[in-house]
Amino acid sequence: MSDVKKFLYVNRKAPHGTIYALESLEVVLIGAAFEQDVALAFLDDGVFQLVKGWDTSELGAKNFQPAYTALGDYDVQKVYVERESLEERGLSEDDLIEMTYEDEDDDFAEKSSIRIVSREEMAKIMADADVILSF
Amino acid sequence: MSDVKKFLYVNRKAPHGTIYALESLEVVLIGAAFEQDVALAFLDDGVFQLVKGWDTSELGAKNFQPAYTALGDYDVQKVYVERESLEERGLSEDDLIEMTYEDEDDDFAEKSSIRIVSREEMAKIMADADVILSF
Amino acid sequence: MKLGIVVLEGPYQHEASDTAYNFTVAALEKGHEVFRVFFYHDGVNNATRLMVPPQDDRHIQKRWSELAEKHNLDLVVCVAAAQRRGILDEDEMKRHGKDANNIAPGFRISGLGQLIEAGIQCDRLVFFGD
Amino acid sequence: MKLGIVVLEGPYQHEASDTAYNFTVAALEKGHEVFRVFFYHDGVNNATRLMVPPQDDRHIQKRWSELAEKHNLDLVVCVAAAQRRGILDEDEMKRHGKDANNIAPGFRISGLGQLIEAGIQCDRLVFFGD
Amino acid sequence: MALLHTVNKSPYERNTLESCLNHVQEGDTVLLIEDGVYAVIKGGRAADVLASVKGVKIAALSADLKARGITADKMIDGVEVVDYGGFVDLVTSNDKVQAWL
Amino acid sequence: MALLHTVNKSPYERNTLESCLNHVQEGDTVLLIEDGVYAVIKGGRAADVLASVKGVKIAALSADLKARGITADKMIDGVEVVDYGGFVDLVTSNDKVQAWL
Repeated sequence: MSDVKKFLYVNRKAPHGTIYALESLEVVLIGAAFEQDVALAFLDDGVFQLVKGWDTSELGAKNFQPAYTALGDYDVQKVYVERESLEERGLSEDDLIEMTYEDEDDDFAEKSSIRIVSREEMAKIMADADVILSF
Repeated sequence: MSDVKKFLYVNRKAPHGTIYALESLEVVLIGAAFEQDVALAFLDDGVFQLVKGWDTSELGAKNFQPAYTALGDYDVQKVYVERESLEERGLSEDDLIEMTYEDEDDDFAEKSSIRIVSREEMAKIMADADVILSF
Repeated sequence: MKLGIVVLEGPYQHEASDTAYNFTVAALEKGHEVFRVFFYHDGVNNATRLMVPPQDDRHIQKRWSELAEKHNLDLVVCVAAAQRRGILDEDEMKRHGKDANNIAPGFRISGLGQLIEAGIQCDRLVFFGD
Repeated sequence: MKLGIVVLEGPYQHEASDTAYNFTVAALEKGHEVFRVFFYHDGVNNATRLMVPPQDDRHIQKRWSELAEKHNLDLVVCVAAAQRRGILDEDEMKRHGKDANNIAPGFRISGLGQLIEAGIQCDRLVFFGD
Repeated sequence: MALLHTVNKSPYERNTLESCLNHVQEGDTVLLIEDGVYAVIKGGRAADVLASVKGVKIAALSADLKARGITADKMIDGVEVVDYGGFVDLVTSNDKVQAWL
Repeated sequence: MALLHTVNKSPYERNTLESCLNHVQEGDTVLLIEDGVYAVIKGGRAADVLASVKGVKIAALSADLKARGITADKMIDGVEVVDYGGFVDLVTSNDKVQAWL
């Protein structure tokens, strides 16, 4: 049981409308301390979680977008975003926040964590995980 | 304010999956005592609320279907069910429970409360209400 | 105008509770009368005084209680929905032999008739839910 | 097998809470080990001992508590989610200066690490939510 | 007897907006709130549906647009942006409200 | 690495079943629970979608079918009805579970 497991967080819900996005993110932040192999998947309305430029002041709720950006500091390096989900919603990678990590194996070069994948690749990513946390 | 208002209860959700159907029904039962003009609308997944033959024993929850049948005793006489919603779901009027009331103006003859209406008619029923209670 | 407001979802889980609050504030600012805010389904969970949200986030119960105090609002929690979900005032606590209650200041527990009455009395009834 | 179960919705409002319970009972009957049931999001509301459902309906908290006692189950309520929603045990009550608590027997409040640990330790993790 | 319809669900997750638009009448107003505001994003599938509606006013709540990063340049034309006060005005200027929950 | 997919939403209200079916792989199992069981009704639009899936086992939870009055004669062919014990068996016989919430 000391082996490293592949944890995949599957995010399919829009932010703000329900707490699923925020409380899923809180699991990722805590989970980062456990030295497992962590990946995040964003598909369906989950891709809205990464759209940049949130301003929640008029809504009166907490703006938790900075926490996504900070995921790189928690050593989260794999963020899979489904292309078909973006396209259906009129979005492209340019609409998304920047998410980066420092690559230890490449002189700590700052690299993007976001990987746009096809629906077919997303299915394989799910199939390849050891544990799926579904939000 | 002593005038009678037209209350329309709009039911769009499937039973059991959430409590919306059950707690909406509880409002109708209480509301019946207030001598207003009451009508119920079932459209979208709300039509599943009227599908007969529920057996909730294996699920372990209360079977509240008898309360729909009892609505006639509470003087609820107008139950509008949208035809298009039924058809999309593979349902017809034969799949629904019987809902009846006694017509005071016709020697207390027992009549069906269920009126299958088109989407267009449903829109007019909404437009014609004074107060809409949306569940 | 006289407005009635219905909240069907609980705090933090759904935005409905926020929208209802922001709408109520705006209606009061516009000079309308808010006849009643009726909490039903999981909406009753807005009324617990035991919630302790993170300090950098809104306190959903407190802001309802404070709004009620400021504007003398009638915040009504449906008794049947509240019992199911464990929202009790002192009377309900005693009646059901429970050892604690959790209702917040400014909220009162009453029956579904209060919702129907709002429908009869108000010029507009606005629902917020899932 | 060793199973972990996650409940993300509250009692009565969503069927998720019923499905999780029925699944847990069936898993135990099949001889599997239920390593932990983790209550998160509105799932924490399953843990209040103040609920008083109608007598002809199921008592969702009681049946979890009884199942826990019978099978020595570990029912864990996420502390952050519980604070937001007003689910407190005696320690939490004191720590936040509240005057009441509402947690039911058999449930304990702990951190999100308990969910990750379940993911690491269990052969299968099953989510129930909205 | 004009109706205000509120839609609070993402059109990419639920059939709510579609069902609402199937039941609106000329002169009605549809107000997008909460996740319902995602329907206004230019180039999105739901925007085509919205754009095809005739004789109905479409509005969206500014607080929800801003919270989701949907700025004016990302929106289709023809949507009126209102704040909570504008939401209140829509409630009072229409005869009643149907919430498409 | 076979996956058990659980779908608990009505296919007439949400895109959940559709999204799930877009991500299943051969050898996977889709278990319909809660309002997800409405997909099996013969003559319904969602049933066509279900029937078109190949190489994937479709199951539905008996407790949820019964609670909703969906008897065997109302169901499309090819759906395996399981009880909660069968649900447990599907969890243990597949390598992991993805809940399409």
